[in-house]
Amino acid sequence: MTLTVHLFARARDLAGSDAVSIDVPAVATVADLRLALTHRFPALGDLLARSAVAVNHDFADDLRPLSAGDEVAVIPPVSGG
Amino acid sequence: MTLTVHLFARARDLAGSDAVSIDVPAVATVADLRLALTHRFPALGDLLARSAVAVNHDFADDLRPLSAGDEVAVIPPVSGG
Amino acid sequence: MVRLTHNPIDYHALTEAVRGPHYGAVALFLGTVRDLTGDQVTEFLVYEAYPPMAEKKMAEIEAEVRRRWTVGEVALVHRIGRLGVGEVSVAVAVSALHRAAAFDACRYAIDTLKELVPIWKKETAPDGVGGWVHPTSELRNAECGMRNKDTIEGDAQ
Amino acid sequence: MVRLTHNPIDYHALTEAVRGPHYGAVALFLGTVRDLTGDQVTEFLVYEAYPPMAEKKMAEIEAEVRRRWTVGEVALVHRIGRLGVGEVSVAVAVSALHRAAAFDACRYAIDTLKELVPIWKKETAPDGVGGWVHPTSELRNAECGMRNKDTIEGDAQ
Repeated sequence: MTLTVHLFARARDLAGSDAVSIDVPAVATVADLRLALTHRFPALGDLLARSAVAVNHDFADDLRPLSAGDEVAVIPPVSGG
Repeated sequence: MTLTVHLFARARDLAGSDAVSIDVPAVATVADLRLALTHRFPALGDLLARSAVAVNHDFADDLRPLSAGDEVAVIPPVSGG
Repeated sequence: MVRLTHNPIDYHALTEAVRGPHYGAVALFLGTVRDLTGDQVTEFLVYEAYPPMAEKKMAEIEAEVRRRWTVGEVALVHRIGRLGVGEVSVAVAVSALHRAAAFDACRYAIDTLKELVPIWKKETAPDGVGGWVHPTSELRNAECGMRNKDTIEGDAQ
Repeated sequence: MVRLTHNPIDYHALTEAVRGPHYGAVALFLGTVRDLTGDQVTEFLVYEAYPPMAEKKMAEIEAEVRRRWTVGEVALVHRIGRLGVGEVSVAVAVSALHRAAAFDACRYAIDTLKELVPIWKKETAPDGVGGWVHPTSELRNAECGMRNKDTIEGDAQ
């Protein structure tokens, strides 16, 4: 399935886009998504490893299954306040 | 010597005055002043026991010597804020 | 900056006065007149101070804050006189580089003010009954969560 | 009440909104743009958010504050977009019966916001150099006193 992944801050700058389409297997987890992102955007590597992934506006661990239609985002370490 | 003692809040209400003249020996401490106040205003008793005495705008313990010209005050438990 | 005032406290101006380009954090505390203390209704309060000593002790609190924390500006203002429900009785504003110092200094200042500064409040209920609040030290030490058990002594008028 | 806004934060209105006759204490925290981070000069900051998630996390913080403490009103507002030195980036206002709850809740809210809410800042120096701030977790956990060692990654333009 194809997921749209939202990117922010330096992750967006490194990927060159604020939203990218990523193909993952029909049965996939956040770990699969991270792998696919790493292959597609090698420059994201270090920052991606330090970033969280959010699914439908909640933080999601690597085991979290993904479904078509999920809103997925890469959340680099935050610096609000 | 004669000292003017300032009284506040319920201590003033009990003494009926916001400043009273109190005679203490020429060599006297805060303890002597407390004793003289107790004799002069028996109604102050309980509250005086719970009150601090200030000399020249600082809290003073019972051993503190008093001098003519000191500004003395009875400070009941405070409730500002 | 420390001050006693008979006028309403303009905490907005006070907060603006402590803000500054070097400081990334501001903490403000306001004490306001509550309508209820436990089940006791308050119609208004009267705050009285021993002014020269109160201002001296407030200045000592500011000095101690500056000794303990790296802060920018510090403002402690207490109102005296008659205050209606909802009015601001005390404001403490502190700016600092970072939030930990701003919070800690602000809290120390109001905690110490409530413990040491010679200011007293008299509560008056709608039926005219009331009295000076002179907390016992046990209650005073038990912190603000226990303030509604403060001793109210005597009946006014 | 939680909100992201592109407009200057009117913290005075926010504080008035949390005040009320039942609450004897109000704590307000303001985060403001500093001109210096260590020896690095800041000319302006840009804050970016992932808005739906940021507002959801802010609402969760308010809910957790209400679960942990007995508070009156809670307001968390974060500004996004470009902010000059001295401007308010975030405001947290909490009213409560007593000061301990107001302080503790206010501090929990800003601490948690800085840890969990998807908002990022980009620093820009007068020479145009700058970058997104993405703290390492060690530094993030070391609290705000260490914020000036945050990692600034990359150069913008």
